[in-house]
Amino acid sequence: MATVSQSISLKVLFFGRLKEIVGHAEESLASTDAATIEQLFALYAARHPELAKFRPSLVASRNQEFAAWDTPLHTGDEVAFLPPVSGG
Amino acid sequence: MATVSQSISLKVLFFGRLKEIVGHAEESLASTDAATIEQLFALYAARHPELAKFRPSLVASRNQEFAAWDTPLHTGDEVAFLPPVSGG
Amino acid sequence: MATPLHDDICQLVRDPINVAALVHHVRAPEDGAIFTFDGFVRNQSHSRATLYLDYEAYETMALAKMREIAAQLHEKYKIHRVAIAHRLGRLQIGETSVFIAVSAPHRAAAFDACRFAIDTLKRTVPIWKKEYFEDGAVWADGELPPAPAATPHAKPAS
Amino acid sequence: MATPLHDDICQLVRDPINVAALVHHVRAPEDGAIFTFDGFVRNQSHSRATLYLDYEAYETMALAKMREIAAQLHEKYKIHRVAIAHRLGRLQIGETSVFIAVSAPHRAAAFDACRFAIDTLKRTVPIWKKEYFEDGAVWADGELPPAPAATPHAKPAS
Repeated sequence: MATVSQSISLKVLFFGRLKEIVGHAEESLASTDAATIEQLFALYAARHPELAKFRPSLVASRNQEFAAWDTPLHTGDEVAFLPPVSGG
Repeated sequence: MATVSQSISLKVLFFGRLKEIVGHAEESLASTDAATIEQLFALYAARHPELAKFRPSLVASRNQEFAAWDTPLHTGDEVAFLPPVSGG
Repeated sequence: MATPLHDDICQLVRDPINVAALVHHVRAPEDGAIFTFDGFVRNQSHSRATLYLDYEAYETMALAKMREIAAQLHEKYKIHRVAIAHRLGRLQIGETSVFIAVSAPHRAAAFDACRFAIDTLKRTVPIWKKEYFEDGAVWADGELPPAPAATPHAKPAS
Repeated sequence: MATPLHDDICQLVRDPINVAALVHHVRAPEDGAIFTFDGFVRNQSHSRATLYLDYEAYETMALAKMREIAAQLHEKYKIHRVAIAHRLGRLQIGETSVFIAVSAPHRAAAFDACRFAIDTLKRTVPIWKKEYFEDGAVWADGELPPAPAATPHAKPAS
């Protein structure tokens, strides 16, 4: 069953070493190619190839809750890519 | 084998409810009938019958170390009878 | 996000953590026990002399996760109040980065809750530490928070 | 009695315990973690409203036992410093009766040591608490310290 791709607006956040690779902490994105968190990450990994190697050691969040990589995205969502946490 | 009983001088301490029964915290005692801590306690239980019922819920110390009831006593020893502790 | 049903404190701060105020907050006449955890900057890491640390957080999510921890403590343990504070920005050797205080009528609950709080914070709260040494800086090794493996009812991606 | 090999504090005091000074004492740049336990007077006991408490101790032995606990902590756990203080005399609701602080490079050791210290203190240190209520006073239920059952080489009593 074919899905009509619609452009969705997202807020995307990067922390720790990911922020250093991407060059900034936060951006707004409108895309037709980010139906899931995994697809969104792939967009950034295409732009910043160094990101790809961190994929196994990241978790993602959607609207400030940890989220599976196959989580569908909707316009207005806030998505973050989170390296291993080291607070405390 | 008969032992010649010698008088020994002891310092004897009472704490908590024992102090209230005996009427004071500390006394010096010279006795020929206190070869062990158990015997020393028996002397006080004879004087203060109410003490006897606390015997199962006491521990004793000799020179500030917990000691078995059959511990032999020597002149100069400091013996204390200790109710269940409730510090903290 | 957990609703604050209890009179707890969860905070991210950029100035020194006011440890005395946090203990004072959790301390009440119906309690008898408080455990606290004070995590502060060590002068070395893996045998390299530390100069200072920078902490950053995903602030809104970090606060939400700290409040979730406080709520979990009340569900799991018979405690009275919780205070959790984490500092962000640059910290010098000896400065407190995280402080947790838990009060309870009896010590066992306060003790278990305090440990659960710091262990869970270190595993799940999105905060990151960069360690600065004479010869460079590194992001500290951390723990990967547990995240759902797959969305329960995810539609297959087209 | 344990010799104080380490820079620990063990004290019995009649004035309010100086909690800040004890924490300051154990806190050093090579550490990263401090757990503290603050035990204070609850406003009730077994649902009776408490007025105040009196603590008494076999002082010389209590101090020796507190120093033994500190020495044991160093044997059992990778900790840095220990401070243990117990107050004696009359204490009002909310006043600290016992305070323990343990520092360590890593939190697990400090945590286990702090718990061992308070659990062992409550079981083995000769201190007694009398609780005063509107309608009377009672010696608190306590724990019987473990004592040797028999002297290893005791001569039979004559």
